[in-house]
Amino acid sequence: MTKRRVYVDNAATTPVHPQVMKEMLPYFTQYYGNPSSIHSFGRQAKHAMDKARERVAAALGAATDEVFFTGSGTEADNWAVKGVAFANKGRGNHIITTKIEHHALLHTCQYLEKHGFEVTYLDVDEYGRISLKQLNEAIKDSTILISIMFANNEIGTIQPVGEIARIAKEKGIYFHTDAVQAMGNVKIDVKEIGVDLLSISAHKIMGPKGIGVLYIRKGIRIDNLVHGGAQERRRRSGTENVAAVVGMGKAAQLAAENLEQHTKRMTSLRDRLIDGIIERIPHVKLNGHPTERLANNVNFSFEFVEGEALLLSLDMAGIAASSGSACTSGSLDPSHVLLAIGLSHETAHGSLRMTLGEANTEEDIDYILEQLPPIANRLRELSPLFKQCEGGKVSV
Amino acid sequence: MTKRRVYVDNAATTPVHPQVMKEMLPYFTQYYGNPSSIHSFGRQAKHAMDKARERVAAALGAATDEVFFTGSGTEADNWAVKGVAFANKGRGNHIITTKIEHHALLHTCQYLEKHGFEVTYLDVDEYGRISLKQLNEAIKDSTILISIMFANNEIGTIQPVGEIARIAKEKGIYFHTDAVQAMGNVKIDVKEIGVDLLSISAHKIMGPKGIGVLYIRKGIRIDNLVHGGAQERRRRSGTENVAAVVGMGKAAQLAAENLEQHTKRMTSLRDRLIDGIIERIPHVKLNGHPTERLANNVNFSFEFVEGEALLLSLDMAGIAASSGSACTSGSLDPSHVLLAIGLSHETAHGSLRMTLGEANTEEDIDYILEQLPPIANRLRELSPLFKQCEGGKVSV
Amino acid sequence: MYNETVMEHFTNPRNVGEIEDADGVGEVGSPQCGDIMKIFLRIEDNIIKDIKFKTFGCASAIASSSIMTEMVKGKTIEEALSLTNRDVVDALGGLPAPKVHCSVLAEEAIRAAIEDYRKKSEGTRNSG
Amino acid sequence: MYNETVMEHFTNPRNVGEIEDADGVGEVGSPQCGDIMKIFLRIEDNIIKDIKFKTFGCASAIASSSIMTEMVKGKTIEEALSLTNRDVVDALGGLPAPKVHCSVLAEEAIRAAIEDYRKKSEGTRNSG
Ligand SMILES: Cc1ncc(COP(=O)(O)O)c(C=O)c1O
Ligand SMILES: Cc1ncc(COP(=O)(O)O)c(C=O)c1O
Repeated sequence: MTKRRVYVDNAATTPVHPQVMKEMLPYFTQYYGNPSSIHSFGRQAKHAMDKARERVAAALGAATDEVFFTGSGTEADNWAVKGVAFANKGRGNHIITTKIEHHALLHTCQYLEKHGFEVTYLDVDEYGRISLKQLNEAIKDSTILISIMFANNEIGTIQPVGEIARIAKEKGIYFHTDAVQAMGNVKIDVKEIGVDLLSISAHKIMGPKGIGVLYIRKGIRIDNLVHGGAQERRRRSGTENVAAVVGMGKAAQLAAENLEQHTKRMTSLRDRLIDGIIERIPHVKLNGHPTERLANNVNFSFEFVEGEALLLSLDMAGIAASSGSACTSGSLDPSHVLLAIGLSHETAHGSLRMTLGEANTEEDIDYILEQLPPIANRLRELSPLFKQCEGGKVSV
Repeated sequence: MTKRRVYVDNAATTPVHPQVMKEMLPYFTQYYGNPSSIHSFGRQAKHAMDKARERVAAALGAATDEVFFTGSGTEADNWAVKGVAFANKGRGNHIITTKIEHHALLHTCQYLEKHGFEVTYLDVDEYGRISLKQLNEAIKDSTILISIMFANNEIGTIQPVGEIARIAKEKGIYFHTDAVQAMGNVKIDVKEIGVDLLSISAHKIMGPKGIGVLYIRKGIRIDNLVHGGAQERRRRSGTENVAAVVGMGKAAQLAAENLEQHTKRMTSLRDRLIDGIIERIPHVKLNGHPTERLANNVNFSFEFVEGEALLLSLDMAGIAASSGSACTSGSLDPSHVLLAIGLSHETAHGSLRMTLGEANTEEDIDYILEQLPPIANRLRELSPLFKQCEGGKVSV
Repeated sequence: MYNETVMEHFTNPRNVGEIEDADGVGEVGSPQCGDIMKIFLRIEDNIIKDIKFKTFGCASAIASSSIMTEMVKGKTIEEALSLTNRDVVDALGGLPAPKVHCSVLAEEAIRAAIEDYRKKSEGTRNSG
Repeated sequence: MYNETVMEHFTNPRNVGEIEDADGVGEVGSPQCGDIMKIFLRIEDNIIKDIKFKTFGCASAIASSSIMTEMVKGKTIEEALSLTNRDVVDALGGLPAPKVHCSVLAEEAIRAAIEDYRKKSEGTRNSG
């Protein structure tokens, strides 16, 4: 009997969609030309790039010349923030972001703080939402950039990006949003939102790893991050990663086309999982917003147990989940996002994130609901923080 | 009859080697985990990364913890130069490089000049070699970095990197070399050379596009270029591009293993092509060094004709070549490298680069030698710069 | 990430539980750090007759607790005190670098429990 | 990169060559810029009876030269002077943005040749 394997870590990364793979494949060994070359091999590659750029533009509601391919979501975030900061430092040195951004944003901001910039990190409420009032109050004459993520990678909370964009526009401040997790799970139309810069990453939407996109609204003043050849209209250098660009194009197209159907299915699976856990396991707390949350995000704190132990036990049962962001699960610190929504250190340590994807089924959910309670129970019995009362009732 | 297609633009990019492709493939759809995840999907990916890193380390003579994966050769170059510059600006602000570097280096240096750094661009002789004497004279107390390419991408000239490393070491200055074109064509052993930082790119050695490596000798002070998650031992953030990393590992292994046999074959094809052109076509000039040149590089100037017209005509005959670097062929300026070796503008405009690869055969060379003379002849007849004498003899 | 020995001790930890009226109890770590180890000792004639643990923490913390209890069970107090975190790591066949502190916690936990026993028995001696 | 019309004119350029003792010769561009266009005119009764060109330059320079010679052949001098680079681009069915300067060169070349013809014929008139 092969063990069941249930992958519910789709916020960390996703498998490449078969249709995406199929379109990428010829660009490794057959149409391998460099798009900058003028011969037929190069023109084939260039043509594929153009088509992919059109698809991404269509998926985001952008113009094709506002779409710039990067080497990752992280690079898109770095570029947006450093590029705007350095290009506009004549106008001011103040940046506003939040305490719950991805490290790609936070560590970039910390780096800028070392180079003469001032950064305000907005608080969030217990559900992970920023306060528009606090945002308004944080704005100064020297504010040149607001960067607030569209949806959080750990707890799935969605921010009011449209209203943030309005505030930013009113004050003449650039607004960037990290939409890496939102893409595919929320409708994104850059013009409707009114955002100036927006980052996405292919590997979160069944595209390949190592390719991102930065949407840059026409007219934005931004420095380059990676200097060199004339690729991406002289704004992002390096031989184009044609196969990955093709993959990003197809993945973005599928994400936009399937959005409604996908989120409907994810929401139903998500709620089955959330309800099932609350029913079966005492002393759990749903992290994130009850309604303004990504359709595929489930994040619980399990009191008295530590997340890694939970993860490894689930892994032995074939269930791949995460404890906080993919990037923090290797670290020892509890997630900055969970602390920002007010969890105690020990509760933050006991968090479990399950992020659903295309491949998941109701059977997967039921399997998790069958495996998870005894695992939580065993670890709680090992825990000195937890005492089981004799009558089978649970107390602390 | 299908037209013969002869790809001789391997310095622009190469097809992915079937063995490389085979090893990469499972990491898109099967072993798709995020290497930072601790579950089995993540561990599979992590394991693949480790193996690839060992292969690259072995191919370069480096330790595994001196190998850092980047999103391209361009990013590796940007990181090396900006990272060392910003991390060591307390010690000095002077950088030495050459006039014939790739744009990834040159534009990075120009960017640094805008940010308070001073850059010396060394001349090269008519063959494209720097003078060690001039290098020595250029060194000042404020010099913190020497960055000189291992081998040039346009004319294939190889620099005396070992001697440059000795000079740098003597003066306590970091030495970086862009070995993107050297890899696979020249033996590279970072310890033997004594280099501090070295860049390579997979797509030049039959690996995938969008993946590079920066070798950073242990103990080098260098800032990050891309900030975010804890990947690459906290030095280069972004979800690891596992499939591409696996591809880079295999490509580097093959490049190192097949080096001797490969360069022997390339040299023989190269010399057949060089000799054949000189025999068949008057008024041509071989650009680059007669002996200290990459085994796969052929670069000629054809007097009286313009490079793009030559390229397009060859392309119509199924031959894919280049006129200068892949990055400049889209531009209107004549190659900075050809000007640096002293060519006039019009001679620089008439340059043709053919860079051989694994797939090329003697039949390919003979096909080129058959197609090229009438093409050059036709364009010369179109050219007001060229007058054919009646006796069939050629004069200007 | 973890070797088989670690995973085996994590999956089937030895000596889990509490000892009522233990002769010595030690608790180290803190919930903030994500690790708490609590050790219960039954000591007779200077020998660790029984030992139990409860641990809140990651797999390596649980495995370190488990193997440590096996290593000191039946040993004299002095032998138990000579146990170092290196011994724990070695017995586990190695731990990933960022997890070595779990073995330190195991060393500290047994020391804390023995100290508690000594304090208690001094108290007994003094009052007896 | 180039459309079929451009490629066709590049591959089979019309009116290549020189005219001995031409009535007007115009040369524009420079080798530094990578483009030189040289136009030879035979003019009778204010009409361009024959035209030839030689061009050193890229495919679009050659195609622009070729199509321009076709467009002005048989036309009056005034008609030829009214030709703009836009007309050349349109006749070619479009050129990539960085190549539009080639069509400008074609416009300048025919103007230069006509100017040379006028100067020469003035000279002839004056001396005749
Ligand atoms: C010498 C040299 N350096 C750097 C690069 C840039 O590498 P990549 O295309 O991977 O960004 C290239 C190729 O484009 C090159 O030839
Ligand atoms: C919200 C968010 N931003 C940025 C990133 C970084 O994207 P990438 O892994 O493509 O660098 C991630 C994922 O890691 C993310 O979840």
